Formats: sequence, structure tokens, C-alpha cells
Amino acid sequence: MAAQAATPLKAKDFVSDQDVRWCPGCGDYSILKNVQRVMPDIGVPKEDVVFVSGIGCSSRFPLYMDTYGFHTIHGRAPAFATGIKAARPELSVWVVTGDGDGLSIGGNHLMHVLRRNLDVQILLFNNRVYGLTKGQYSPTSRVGMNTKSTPQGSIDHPIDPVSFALGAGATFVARAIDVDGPHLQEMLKRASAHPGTALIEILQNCPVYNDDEWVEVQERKSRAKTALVLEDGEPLVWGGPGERRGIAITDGVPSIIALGDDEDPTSKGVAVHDESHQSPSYAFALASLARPDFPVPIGVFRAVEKPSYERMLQDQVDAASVKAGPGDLHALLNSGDTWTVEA
Amino acid sequence: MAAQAATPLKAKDFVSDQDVRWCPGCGDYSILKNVQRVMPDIGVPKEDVVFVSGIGCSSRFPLYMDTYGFHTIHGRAPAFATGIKAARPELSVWVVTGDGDGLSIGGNHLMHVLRRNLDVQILLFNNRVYGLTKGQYSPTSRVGMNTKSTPQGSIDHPIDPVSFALGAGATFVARAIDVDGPHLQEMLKRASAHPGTALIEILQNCPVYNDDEWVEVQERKSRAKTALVLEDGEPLVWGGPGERRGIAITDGVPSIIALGDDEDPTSKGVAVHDESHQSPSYAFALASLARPDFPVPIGVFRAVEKPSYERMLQDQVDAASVKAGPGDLHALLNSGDTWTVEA
Amino acid sequence: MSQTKKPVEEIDRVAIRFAGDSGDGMQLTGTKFTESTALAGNDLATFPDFPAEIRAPAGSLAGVSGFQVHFASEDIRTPADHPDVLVAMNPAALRTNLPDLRPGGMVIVNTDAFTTKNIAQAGYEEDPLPAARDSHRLVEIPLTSLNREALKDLKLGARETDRCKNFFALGIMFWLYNRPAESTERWLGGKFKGDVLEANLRVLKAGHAYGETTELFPVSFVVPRAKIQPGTYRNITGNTALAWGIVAAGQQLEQPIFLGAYPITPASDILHELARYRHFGIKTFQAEDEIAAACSAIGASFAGHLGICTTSGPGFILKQEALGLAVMTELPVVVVDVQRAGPSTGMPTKTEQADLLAAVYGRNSDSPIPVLAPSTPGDCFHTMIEAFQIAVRYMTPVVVLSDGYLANSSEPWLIPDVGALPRQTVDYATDPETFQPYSRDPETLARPWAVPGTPGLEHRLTGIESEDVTGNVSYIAENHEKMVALRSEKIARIANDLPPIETNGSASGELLVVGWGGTCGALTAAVNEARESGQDVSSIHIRHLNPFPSNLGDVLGSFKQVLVAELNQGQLWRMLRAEYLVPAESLAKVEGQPFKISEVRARIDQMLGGGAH
Amino acid sequence: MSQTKKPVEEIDRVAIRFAGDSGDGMQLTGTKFTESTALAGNDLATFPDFPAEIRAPAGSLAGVSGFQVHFASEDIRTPADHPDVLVAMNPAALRTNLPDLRPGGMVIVNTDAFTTKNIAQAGYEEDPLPAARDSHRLVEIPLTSLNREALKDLKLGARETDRCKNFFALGIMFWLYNRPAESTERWLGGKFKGDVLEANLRVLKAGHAYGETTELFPVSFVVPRAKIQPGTYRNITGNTALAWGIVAAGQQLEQPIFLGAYPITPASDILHELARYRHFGIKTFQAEDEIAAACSAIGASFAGHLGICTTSGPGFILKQEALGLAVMTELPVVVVDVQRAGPSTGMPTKTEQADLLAAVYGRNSDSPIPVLAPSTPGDCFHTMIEAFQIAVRYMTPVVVLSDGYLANSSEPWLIPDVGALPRQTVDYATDPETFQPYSRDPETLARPWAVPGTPGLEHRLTGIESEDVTGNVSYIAENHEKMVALRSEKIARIANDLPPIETNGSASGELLVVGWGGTCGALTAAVNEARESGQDVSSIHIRHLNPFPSNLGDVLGSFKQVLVAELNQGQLWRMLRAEYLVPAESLAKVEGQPFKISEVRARIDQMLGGGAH
Ligand SMILES: Cc1ncc(C[n+]2csc(CCOP(=O)(O)OP(=O)(O)O)c2C)c(N)n1
Ligand SMILES: Cc1ncc(C[n+]2csc(CCOP(=O)(O)OP(=O)(O)O)c2C)c(N)n1
Ligand code: SF4
Ligand code: SF4
Ligand SMILES: [Mg+2]
Ligand SMILES: [Mg+2]
Repeated sequence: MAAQAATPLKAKDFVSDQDVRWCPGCGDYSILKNVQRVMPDIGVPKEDVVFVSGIGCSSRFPLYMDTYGFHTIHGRAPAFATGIKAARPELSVWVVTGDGDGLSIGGNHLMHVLRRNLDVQILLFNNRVYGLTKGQYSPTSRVGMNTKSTPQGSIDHPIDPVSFALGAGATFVARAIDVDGPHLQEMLKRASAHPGTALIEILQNCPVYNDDEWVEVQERKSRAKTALVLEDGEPLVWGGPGERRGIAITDGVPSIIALGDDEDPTSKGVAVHDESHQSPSYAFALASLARPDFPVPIGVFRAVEKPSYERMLQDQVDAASVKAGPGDLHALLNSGDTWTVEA
Repeated sequence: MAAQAATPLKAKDFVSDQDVRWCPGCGDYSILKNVQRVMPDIGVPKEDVVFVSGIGCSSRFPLYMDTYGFHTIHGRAPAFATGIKAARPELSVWVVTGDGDGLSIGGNHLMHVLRRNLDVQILLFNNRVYGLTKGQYSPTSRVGMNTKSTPQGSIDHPIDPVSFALGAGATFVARAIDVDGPHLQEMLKRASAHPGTALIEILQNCPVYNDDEWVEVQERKSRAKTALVLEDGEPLVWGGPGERRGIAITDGVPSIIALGDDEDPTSKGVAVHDESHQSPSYAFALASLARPDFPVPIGVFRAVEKPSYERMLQDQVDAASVKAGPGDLHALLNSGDTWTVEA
Repeated sequence: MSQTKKPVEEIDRVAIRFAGDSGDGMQLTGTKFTESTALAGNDLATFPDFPAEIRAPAGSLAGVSGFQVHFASEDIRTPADHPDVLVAMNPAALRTNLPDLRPGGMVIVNTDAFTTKNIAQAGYEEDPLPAARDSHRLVEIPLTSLNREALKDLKLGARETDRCKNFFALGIMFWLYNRPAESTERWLGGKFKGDVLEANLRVLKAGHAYGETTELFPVSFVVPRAKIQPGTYRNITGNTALAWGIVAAGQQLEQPIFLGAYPITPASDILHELARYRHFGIKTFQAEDEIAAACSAIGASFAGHLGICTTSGPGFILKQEALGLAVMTELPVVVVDVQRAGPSTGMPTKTEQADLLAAVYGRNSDSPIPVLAPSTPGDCFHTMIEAFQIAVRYMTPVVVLSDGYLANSSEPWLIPDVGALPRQTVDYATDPETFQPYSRDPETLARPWAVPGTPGLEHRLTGIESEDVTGNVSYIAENHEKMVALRSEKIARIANDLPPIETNGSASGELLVVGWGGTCGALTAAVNEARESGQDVSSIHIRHLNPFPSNLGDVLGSFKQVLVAELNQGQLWRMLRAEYLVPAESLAKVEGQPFKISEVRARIDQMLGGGAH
Repeated sequence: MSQTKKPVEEIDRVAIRFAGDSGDGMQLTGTKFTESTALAGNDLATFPDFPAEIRAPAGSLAGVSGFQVHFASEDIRTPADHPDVLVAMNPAALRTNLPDLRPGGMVIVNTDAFTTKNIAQAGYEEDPLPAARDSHRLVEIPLTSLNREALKDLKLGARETDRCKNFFALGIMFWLYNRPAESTERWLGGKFKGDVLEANLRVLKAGHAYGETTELFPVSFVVPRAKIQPGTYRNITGNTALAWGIVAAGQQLEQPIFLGAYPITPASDILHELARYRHFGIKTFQAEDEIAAACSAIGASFAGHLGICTTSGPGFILKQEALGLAVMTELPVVVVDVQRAGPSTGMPTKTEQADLLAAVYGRNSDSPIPVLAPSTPGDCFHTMIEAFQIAVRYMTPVVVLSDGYLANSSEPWLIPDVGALPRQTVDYATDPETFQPYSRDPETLARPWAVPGTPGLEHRLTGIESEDVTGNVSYIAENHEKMVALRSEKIARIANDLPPIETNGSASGELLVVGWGGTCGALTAAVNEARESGQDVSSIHIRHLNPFPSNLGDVLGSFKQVLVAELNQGQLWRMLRAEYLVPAESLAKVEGQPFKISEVRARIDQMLGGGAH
């Protein structure tokens, strides 16, 4: 979290002078627009904002933001972000990555930044495909998916970004949808306010190489049936009138409970959403929900506080300076056993 | 899983002619001995066994096994194993790695081999330190640990190997203790029999750089109080007479239930261990148990079946050969549009 | 389609460039024209020039995609420095491509695309067509409207309709150069059905008919068949030939292939192609990254397969640590680097030859690896077989350096007779009595390949220095020195198997032009032209970059001047100077583009003291 | 401790090697003897030679650990080819070290360790002591029993007791060479307490007393103070000096330091050392791997810190992709490669100089990076300051090549006067009016360093080729060519700042010996000896390996013969031949060990036509 801006900014202040280069209809456009819209609300002066990315269609994102930006190499954005944020804790650092960049070549860096709890925001655009290299399957692609590199269908079991993040000890994990602007903006604000690593998986459509992967939850009409919107303190309930359902979690295992339109969910055993369980296992149970058997949870899975990496590092620096005084090079060079040869 | 050996082998048949080079008292000795003992029971002919490792004290392991062995480079053993097993599904392939090798530099390969469910056994020796490079903290080291690279104490939140594996979609995850031979041998047999990736976290003592990290569960006398031994179908109960306790899991979150010596645990809400829940979230709840608040679960956390990578790959090869006939190079080169220039 | 009634003019050669927006299907149009041209029996060469990987805004300069095809009744080697004909689908395509056109060349434009907005977006201050009318032979065709008109009765959306207009243009070009349309029609039939098929077939015909009827084209042209070596031909790109070479290596060495790869431009297509050949027993593995790809391939080699990985520059350097292990454990694995313009991410769709030194020297410590480079698209096929032969015979990793130009360009390729391809048997070690992991073949110094599953040959490999013969871990100074020497001597001995390098031109003389890799066509063409114009210049093209062929020093020494021409800042140049102390000069081009014949000729002229042409 | 009553003999120099099992504490013993020697005012050089990283079985050959210290009353530069005295704690230590001893040298053995079992484990067929009695001056001391005897009344376990015996031996050696024990006693006092402290102090004294009383030593020796440059000295290893150089760079450039590192032998100690200097504002980050270490350092540079990473060969090549990005984005970051013997994992504790070509050329495409190499342990300090000065002045990554020998060896080091160290101010860009990410300083061609937090300077960096001046993504051929040229010209201009290379010896003549890096001591000593014996040989030692100093070509050209001596298969040799077409010869040693003076002299003799010494 960085200082507040003096004069109020507008969305267009965050638009860089570069032509935006994504295919027509790409979900990235909507995400970009919503990020640009929410930045003034977040209120960090734009000179204190840094967007860092790897390589991929999604990773072009920083080029279009009129903030500081670093479009680096494939998969390594979290490592660059670590250097930036650890060096300069006062900056607001955002990582933009894709399902290939962040979970294929970059999975390790993502795991480590999450466990270290560096105070950065990570936006993982999950289109379940490699867009930039023109359509190979990714680690989130479904088994059987036909792509250029899997003409007989993919045989890799996919990884779920939220489960992965929780397995890595993430303190803040959320899921949003490219085209659901208001919700996405809310998630962005929450992520920015979180004093540690905040990962948002954004379900993103790639109309060119994997069209309609998320159509069930993207389209408003089907969303009520397919998405479970998480709200802190509210029971895990979804579905419109006549189709109301809830999630119970027994011995750690989620199941579906049918609900009457006016029935009290908790009395039927439906769990109440709590973002701040110290144990990550509740959030993990939610993360295991997936179509077609279950609805897709959308919203904040987990938000707990732990000291952030750059904070603890700065604390060590500060404590050492208090204890040992500011570094004195002469004293260092002359420390320990020395001897003098007279002229 | 590979074919059975013709003549029964003995433990010593698996002892290579190389001097074993670990520090006196290192937990690796016990693990080595137990692996050599159990191999005859597992019964794969030794020419069909391959041990693959990265770099670290633990990764020296293959050098001491009289099987095929490949001591490779730091962190990449799962990737080498993938090539070996995918090429030759009939081999029994074992990966040996450390907490640094497998979870620091090698975390990504570990994640991917787990999600792909390649049929290999992975033994992760967790001594919570870098042994070979003489004592830096590792990704599993506790916050505050004083090491050569963290003279003011580590500030990285550690990763738990079991949680990480479950987050990656592991189909078989277990935990064992270096010095508990019979249990370790049982885990090794179970891992070998599992038709997919089987990860065993082995709690291993490094007397030189991180002595007694696991002493609570290693010593028989304290183990009853500190370890929760998982047995399929049995309630999650530990502690001797007068100290009996159980684990209940409510809305995914584990808690401790005090039990009388003769009390029925299930009636008090204690969960019953089930390795084969399709949902990984039960096992994840177990994985979140840790000292000092909880006992350390030992045994098989999860064992479910999913098609293995090399099997599905081989199936595609076989199916393609049936469908298209064996490859014909002449036909390939002459496929599509060609034209002939007459002499 | 019927033969034209207009006069037909015979010409020797022509180079056409199709250019349009990335969405205009120019690569497909070019490819189909090329196939048809190939079937018509011409010699040809192509050069597809992609924009950046990502879609640029429609109509922008950055979004222009081009495909050049050069065909002739005689032997040609390059896609031509300057096209004779430009098909420009929009103002941006005109702007970026017109400067390349030969003076007075023909420009066919889609006038419908020359709207004020498009003209402005291309950065023109005013409509460029009036000026083009003066400078070139401008043919103005309202392609979009003609195309719509042809399809108006079909129930296609506006977008789908407009998407066909490239085939309208293709139909015109088929007419103009009297190309057969059958292969394209066949392809359409296999690809589409219903209205879309109908639409494409229809506009292809409509374009053809338009050519025949419009007064814009008074004549059509024909380029007679080339007098080329008899045999069956196909058109092939470097990437396809490379993939097929891998298939062939598996067949000819009778070993299963394991490919570990991570997608990267411009190498991905090799993975795509090989993924289709499961019935050849080929296993392809899309790894999580390039490191895992290399490690998996080495693992497969350890297990007795032919391991291979295919990548491009940024991915190649990630594999160096794993390659070092393959050097140390002496396992046969082949790594293909389809070089692209760099450094760093650079310009992924552009070509360059700047990974040579990294391939030869880019690992920690002295870790010699043989390096080969194919010289033409079709040659990629043979290079791969040879790479595996070397890998297996010498038990060593091998690097093959292709490049973005070879990868995507195509040429007519004399389909090899499978019976005449080299065969090589692979002998695994089997005898427990005599087996030692690091015993050596006295001739090649190769150690035995002992694969898991062989009873009695259980052994361990490691990247730690190993003892000679036994392979046990060893820290003894003398052993290390010996192993370092053995490893380099082994690679040096590969030169014994290599054919002497052959000179194009005279065996000695004033100037020798030296090249390697995908520049072969341009360099040879330039040197041949210069020789024809009477200049004393010859050329060699080095396929084996490590070790060099044994006679290379002598060949270099037979010329007064040596010019090393390459698409980098002088990497082979450095290697030759270091190795042979030859005062060579460097012709270095680093633009992400292949050599133009004229650029090479200009330098030849300069070195020979003034222009002869 | 009291002065000896026995006669004291004055000698000029002596080299002692302490050798024993890894568990015997030989590195510590050697270090303490060295410190004491340094305080006694001698010039000195040390060479610790570790076994493999992992503990070998006690008593095995592989487990032998050695520490050689050479000290003199005159200027010396190497730890000596052949020690004069060997302290062997067990048969394995005797076996591996005896061959190195100078003929007739003194051997002090712990006879208690010469049990039948130990003798067999060392691979001796019979007790080696009788033979040693003939060939050398053998001093047989029952160290284990003497040590036990001295400690029998303390309540220490057997193991703890026996662990003190190295200090008994140290006590003897202190007596034998009249070294002061105070520094060791002080150190013990800080490190231990209670019985353990008492035990160590006691055996140190007991050893001293034993020397004085035993008849085995008729005389003791003294090496007078060296006549060295006045000033305050300390003993320093290369790794410590390197770490302190980084601290100093931060102070002198007034910029905070960010170190990203992943542990690897023999570079880890730099991380350990720097982790202790948080009060200098230094942030150290133990990354998950070398790639993340490099990326984090580059990230920190982007954020305006001095980014650095420290590693060794296998880790270094993993950083190449990230380094390519730093080349492309022109960010100042320093990478230290403490080279070790390879390839692959190789022999991590042994030295080599074989990553030079990888440092200069090991990235995809032409991506020039300046490369520097320190020549002595103390020089590591100054090299780091210079590396950061170059990085910041030219906005470029810089590679520093140290090696395993420099890292662990020590020498007396004249502590620099902080006031006299170079200072350099760093100017971040601040003016939004004039700022362009890729505008350039006309002299250095450096682009501006504009760091986050600066209002109005928001900009984006990318590894895609960027447009000159603006930094926007560009695929234009001419722009790429220009940027490639600018990047290499910028690095070439660094030569303008470099001092001309200085020749040790004559400015011209018959033979020039050329070296670089950690071999400086051995090469200079060999050349100086040869000159003293009348040979016409001079030497240069190259610190700047890319770009080379401007006068290097002239210097090379001033000698009839050139010999490039390095611990690899001829890497600098290749670079010099390629650059200057000089017919240099190569003295290549690849054993994981430093040069011996005699090896260099032998080659000098050979090149000068027959031995003069
Ligand atoms: C080292 C390296 N390997 C491979 C590539 C090629 N590459 C670029 S982006 C990409 C995958 C992108 O997928 P994702 O992160 O899902 O992004 P998307 O394009 O789908 O937004 C790959 C394989 C590269 N640029 N660098
Ligand atoms: C590329 C590379 N980086 C670093 C190293 C140094 N290194 C060797 S082992 C190791 C850590 C080992 O830790 P762990 O896996 O926990 O094994 P342990 O020794 O504790 O059994 C490191 C950092 C290396 N060999 N290669
Ligand atoms: S390829 Fe897919 S992800 Fe990439 S820009 Fe196009 S639509 Fe978006
Ligand atoms: S350093 Fe630790 S892990 Fe390594 S061999 Fe010694 S005791 Fe075992
Ligand atoms: Mg994607
Ligand atoms: Mg460990």
C-alpha cells in the first residue's frame, strides 16, 4: 500500500499512448478498462504504481497503463516484482500474468511469491490456452482439449489456480470474470488493500483460440445457475427461485443441499462464508468446487493477515541500523585482526 | 508398475559398490536402508528400476542403489523422470529429492509431474535446510530460523509439502519418518503400488545443520503425543490413555476434541480417515495440521485413481497405430500435393 | 477453369508479394498460390514475413502481413530482393511494401480499402494512389465490393463474406499467371463445408473470371516449367522438413523418438507437426518450460530413445545447464534452435543467425557440443537425420541451428527416396561381463549406451566429474584433466566422418564468400551472379560448425580475401579468425531480415575493387 | 607463551600444508595459523583445497581436506608449488599429499592414526611410515594420545576430546615457527566457553610446550617480517573482499544494494557475508533459484537500487535469459560468477576459469555485456566497485568472473583508505519535459535511469525490440539494426575509460605471457623468476575482458611470441586470436587446480628454446 494521490485522477490518466493490440473481442480489453477505471479509486499516485508482467497476450497489459511498467520475460514476473517491492516497499506493485506465463513456466515463482507473502497484487488472466503463441493447451486446459500441440486431445490433468495458490499458503485469493466490471473492480480494490500477496484469477475469454471457455459464468442469464458468488458472512447459496441450492462441507468434503425458496440455509447445514479462517482448508474446499457438478465460486476465497515479506525485510534493516548504527565502511574494513606495518 | 522379478532378491542386491557419503547420524542412512530392504518385497527386477535425483545430500541417494540411476541437476529430477517414464512406461521410476531441490529450484517441475499424474514414486527428504551447501534455510524452514543466509532469522513463510502437493492435484500423498522403518517401508510399498504420481514426504534429520527438527515425532516416547497416525477407515485419534484426542472437521476447518479413554470418537464428531475421497479438500484439511497446535499426521493422506500420464500417452500411440497403421515414411513424404518432373 | 482468351506472354521469372492486414489471410493466400505454382512445375522460393505475434489493430502498419513468392523457369535460390508485383489489400500494406517493389513494378490494390480513415491510419497525409499511378503500374480493383457482389445471395454474415476477398484476389492472380486452381479447390473441399465452402469456391472462380474480362489486364503471363532434376517434388517449409527429418531419423535408426518441447515462435510448428505422428511411435511432450523439455528429452535418451527438443533463442539458453549434463553423461540428444531476432524477446517473428557462439560456447566450463546448420528449407530434413546419426555414433548431445527464415520459407523439394536415406543401427550395450559405463570405442571414443531394462548393466550416471572407465564420482585432478581432454577429443573426431567442404566456383582465387545456415540461397545466388559477370569470387557454405570440416583451413587459405557473411555481428567470423588466424572480413546484417542478393554483391564489388555489375 | 630455549634458525620462506580428514578441522587450523602469521608481519598466500561438498567416509582418500600456507620475509604471490612441511593427520592425508611435498621436506604425522584399518582404507598395502622415514624428514608424534592425556581431567566426551587434537598440532606449529598464539586464543575466547574453551586453550599450550621439550625438534624457525608497504593490513579471502567491495560500492555510489542470490558452492559465502550488513541498508534475498535471483536483482535496479547477484557456473548460465533482458532494457545490474570446475555439476569445490566465453557470448543473439575479472583475493574488493561504476555510468549489466581459488585463498591486504576510494554520483532522470526512455548521453550512450516514484516519468520497459529514443515496441528493420549497433557501440566505448594495460617486464621483446583472473600470482611469479634468470619474457594480466583495453593490440604486437595461460581449454586465447589475429599459443590447464609456477616456467623455457633455470 502506498501513499494517496494529491489530485484526483481519472481513468484516462491511466491510459498510455500505445495502441492496444489484442484481437477483437478479447476479454483482455474489459479487464484493462476496469483496471484503468478503478485506479483512481484506489488512489495511489500514478508515479508510485508499477505494473510488471511476463510474456503472453495478457502480459502486454503494462504497455497500455500509463504508470511505470516492466514487460519482462516469460514466467518470471513475480521474481522481478520481488526485487522491485523488496527494494521499494512504498510502491504499489501489480503483476499481470497468464495461465501459461504464471502456471506453466512461471509456476515456481508464483508459488514462492505467494508463500513469502510479498505485498503485491497478481492478476492471473486465465483463458485456458496459450494465446500469444497461437493456441497450444495450457496447464489449466481441460483433459481432452484439442489444440495445435494436442491434436488427439490433451492428456494433462489441469491445475486449478485457486487450489494451487492455497496450497502455496496464499493469504488472499479471489476469482473474478473479465466481463463483470463492477465485481472485478471490487476485487481489485480488495486486492490492493490487502497487505500481502493478493492473487485474483480472472476468467478471461480468448475468442480466437478457446472461445466461450467461460461462457456459462460470463453470460448473465446462466450465471445465476453456474456461479456461487462468495460474500463474507453470507451462506454459500446460489440459484434463483425454485433452483435454490447451498453447499455443505462435511469432514472437509463439499456437497450440494437443495433449498426451498424461503428455507434458512444454515439450519439445513449450509456453510456460511468466512474469508478469514486461519486454516486454509475451508477455502480449499471451496476451491475444489467446479463445473459441471458444482457451481464456480466467484469472489474472495480467503483473506487473512500475515506479515509481508518486504515489511519484515525492512524491519530487519531498520532494527539493524538502530542496533549497529549506520554502516561505517572504514570500521568494517578495519574490523577483526589487523596489523600495521610502520613506514 | 513393472513386471515381477524371477528370482527373489535380497536387500543387499540393491546396495551399490560406492561408499556411502553422508555425515554420521544423518537420517538419510535409515531411509536408504529401508528402501533397500523393501525393494525385494516390491519385487520389480532390479534392471527395471531407475532412481532419479537432483542435487543435494539427499540426491546422492541413487549412487548407492544398485539399480539404474541418474543423479542429474538441481531441481529437475521430475522432468528427467518424465522423459524416462513416458518413453518406457514399463520401468519402475523413483525420484529422490530434498526440500531445497524439490521445493525451491524444482517446485515447478514437482507441481507439474504431480498434476500430470505420471506413474513415478517421489521421495522428498525434508530436513528443512540445505544440507549440501552447508546450511542455508530452505522453503520448508520455519520463520525465524537462524542460518548462514539468515543471521537475523528467516522471514519466509514456509511451504508445507503435503499441502503443496494437494494443491497441485496429487493423487497419492503420504508422510513418513526417516527412523520409523516399518512404517516407512509400508509407505514405500503403497507408493510403488499406486498407479500415478506418489509423493512421500519423509521427515529427515540433518544432525549437522538442523539437528532435532523432527525430534518430537522421531522419538518413540513423544511420538504418541505429537503424531497422528493415519489409517484408512479409522477415526482421527491420537494420544495414549488419559491423553486421547480426536480431530473433527467442521465446515472444512479442523479442531481438537478431547476423548475419554473408552469413548467412541465418531459419536463425538471425530472424523474417520478416508484416503479415497474424490475431493482433495478432506486431505488438505489434514495437511493443515501442524505442531504445536495439532499433531503431525503420518501416513497416507490421499490415494485416488486417475489415469496416469504415460498410460494416456501410450494409449494415444497405440490408438494412432491401430487407426493409421504403422508409420510409413515414404507415404508421409509423398502425402499432400506433389508433382513429378519427368526425366 | 477455362483457359484465357487474352494474349499470354511468356516470362522467365516473377516475384509477387501479397500484403494485407493480419486479418486478411495473406499467409494463406500466398501459400495456396505457392502450392499451385509448385504444381505448375516452376522452381520457387517463398518468404513469409509475419507481424509481431500479437494481433495489431486492424489497418495499422504494425499489423501488415506479407508473403512473397518468387517463381521461375530456371534455377532460383531466393524469394528475390525486390518483388515485381505487389498485391496490397489496404493502405498500410501499400505503405510498408511499396518501397521494396522493383521500380515500375505492378501494384494491385483493393481500392475499397482506401478510405480516408484507413489512409490516415497508415500514416499517409493524402491518398497515395495518385502518386502510385505515376511511379508504378497501378491496377485498381474494388475487391471488397466485387467480393460482396459475388456472394450477396448466400446467407453469410458481413464478416464471413468479407473474409473471402483474399480468395477473390487469389482467383485474379491465378488467372494472371495461368496457375491451376485445382489444388486450392481440393484444399477448400477438405477444410470447409456448406455456404463457406461454396463462397470460397465461388469467389475464386469470380476472381478468375474478373481477370479474364476486366480491361485492367490486357495480357496474362506464363512462366514455363523449370528444367529441374527429374523426380517427385513437393513444396516444403523448413519447419515441416525439420519435423519430417525427425520422423525419418526414428525410422532410419530404428529408434523411437521422444520430443520434449515448450511452445515458442518460430519453433512451435515443429511440435505441432510431430504431435500428429503418434502412429510412428513418436511421443511428444509439451513440457512446463524449456528446462523441463530438455531434461525430459535427456531422460528419454537415458532410457534408450532418441530424445530431442525444439526451441528458439530465449528457450535455447535456458537449456544450457541440462545440455551440460548431457555432455558430462555423454547421452545422445538433439536440440534444435530455430533462431529469431534478439536479444531477449527481441522480434520473435523475424529471422537472425545470432545464437552460434551461444551454441558452441554458451555453457559453464569447457563442454563441447557438435553444431550443425541446415542451409535450405528442404535441407532441414537431411540435417536432422545426420544430427541423430552423430548423436548416437558419438554419444553426445548435438545442436542444430535453424532460423526463422528457413522455418517458414518454402521451396520445391525433391522427395527423397526412402531406400536411399542413410540407415544406421544402434547397438545398446548388453554384456554384463565387459560393461563399464565409461569405457570407450577406440575409434569414436563413444561410451556405451546401456539402457534401463538390461539385466546386469545397472549403473549410475552423474553430472559430477566421473572416473574414466568406471564412471564413479571422482575429484582427482588427473582424472578431470583426462576426462576434459577425452570429451573434446571425441567431438574433434567427428571431423573424421565429415565430407570435405566443397567450393562453389574455383578452388582458389581472389575472394571467398563464407556463409552458414539459412543464408545459403542469397549468398550462392550473389556469388554466382558475380562470377557470371566475370568476378573472381567463390563461396563455401559451412554446415558443420563444430567441429569444422578438416579441409576448411586449407580452403580458406586458398583465397586472397575472405568475407564471412552472416545475419549477426560476426560470430562465425570470430570463430574462423580464432581457429585459422585468417584475416577475414565480416558482412554483418542484423535487421531481422534475410540478405538481399544486392547487398552481398555490393560488398563483393567493394572487396574486388569496384563494381563490375 | 615463553620464548624457546632451543636454537632459532632464520629462514626466508616456508610453505606448510595441513592435511587431514574433513572431520579433523584442517581448514580452521590453517586459517588460524595464517592469521597468526599475518600478524607476525610476513607476506603470505594460502590455498585451501576442500574435498567434495559432501562428507566422505572418515579416513577415506576422498575425505582429505588440505590447507596450504606460504609465508616469507619477501614478496610472494602464490601458495607455493611444493610445500616444505606437511602435517598429515592420517594415512589418507599422507597418501594424497606426500607427492606434492618438496623432496626431503618435513612430514609431521599423527602416528596414532596409522592403524592397520586406516592404512588399508587409504589404499596402502603396508605401513607407509618406514618408507617416509627414508624419503623425508619424518616427525612422528602420537597426537591423539598426547591430546587425550592433556585433557583427561576435563569432563569432555571422547569425541569432544579428540576434536581438540588439531589445536595440539597448531600449538606445535606455533612453537616451530615462533608464531604468536594470541589471536587464536582471542578467537577461542569469543567462540567457546566452559570446558570446551579450556580444552582448546590447554592443548594449544600443550602443543607449544611439547615442541619446546621434545627431542624431535632440535631447532625452531623464524621468518622475519617482510619489508612491505607501510599501512594497516588484514588477511582477506576473495569472497570476503568481494562482499566488502559490494558494501563499498553502495557507500561510494550512495545507492542502496539489493542482492538476489541462490546458494551455490563456492559463491554462497558472499551471500552469507552480505546478509550480515543490514545496517548498511543492504537487502539480501535468498531466491528460489538463480533465475529468480537474477530477475529480482534486475527488478531492484529498475526500482533504482544497485542490483547484484552472486553465483557459480551452473547458476550463472541459468541467468542468461534475464541478463539478455537487462541488455535490452539497459539496466545496471552486476552478476558475479565464482567459477568452479565443470562442466555440469563438475567438481564444485575445485577452481577453474572456464566460463569466460559463456560470459561474453552465452546469450541468445548479440547481447554485449562488459566482463571484468579480479586478479587476487584483495583485488575482488576494488573490482566490485569498478563493476558498479561501469554498470551505472553506462546503464548496462556487468559480469564479474571470480573463481574458486580466489574465493577461498587469502592474502595480507593493505586496508584501503576509504577517503581515497572512488566516489561516483548517480543521477536519476527527473525532468518530465525532456525525458525519453531511450534518449542517450552523447559520450557514454547511456540511456537515463528513471525510477518509479518520479512524477511524470512513467514509462514502460520491454524485452521486445524498442524504438530508439521513445522505447516503444518496434519491429522495423532499420530500428533494430540501429539498436543492435547502439548496444554494442555503448559497450565498446567503455574502453575509453579504461587505463592502458601495463606490462610487467619490458614493453617489447621475445615472449609475452598473458593471463587473466585468479592466476595472476602464479603467472607473475613465474615470469619474474624467469626474468631474474635472464629470460626475455614479460607478462600482462587482463582485468577487462570485454571490452579489451585500447592498447592491448599494440602490446600483443610488441612481442615475438605470445603465450596465453589460463585454467581452461583456451578461451581468452580464442578471443585474442579472433580480435587481434595474433598467433598466440595456449597454456591450458584443466585439473581443477591453480597453476604451479614450475608449470608456467617449463612452458616459458620451451618457448624460449630450452631451459635456463
Ligand atoms: C522462454 C520463453 N519460452 C517461450 C516463449 C513463448 N511464449 C510466449 S507467451 C507464451 C504462452 C502465453 O500463454 P499465457 O500466459 O496463457 O498468455 P495468453 O497469451 O494466453 O494471454 C509462450 C509459450 C517465450 N516468449 N519465452
Ligand atoms: C543450479 C544450481 N544451483 C545451486 C546449486 C547448489 N546446491 C546444491 S544442493 C542445494 C540445496 C540442497 O538442499 P536440499 O534439496 O534440501 O538437499 P539436502 O542437502 O538438504 O538433502 C543447492 C542450493 C546447484 N548444485 N546447482
Ligand atoms: S489470441 Fe486470444 S488472448 Fe490473445 S489477444 Fe487474441 S483473443 Fe486475446
Ligand atoms: S549435511 Fe545434513 S543432510 Fe547432509 S549428509 Fe550431513 S547430516 Fe545429512
Ligand atoms: Mg492464456
Ligand atoms: Mg534439505
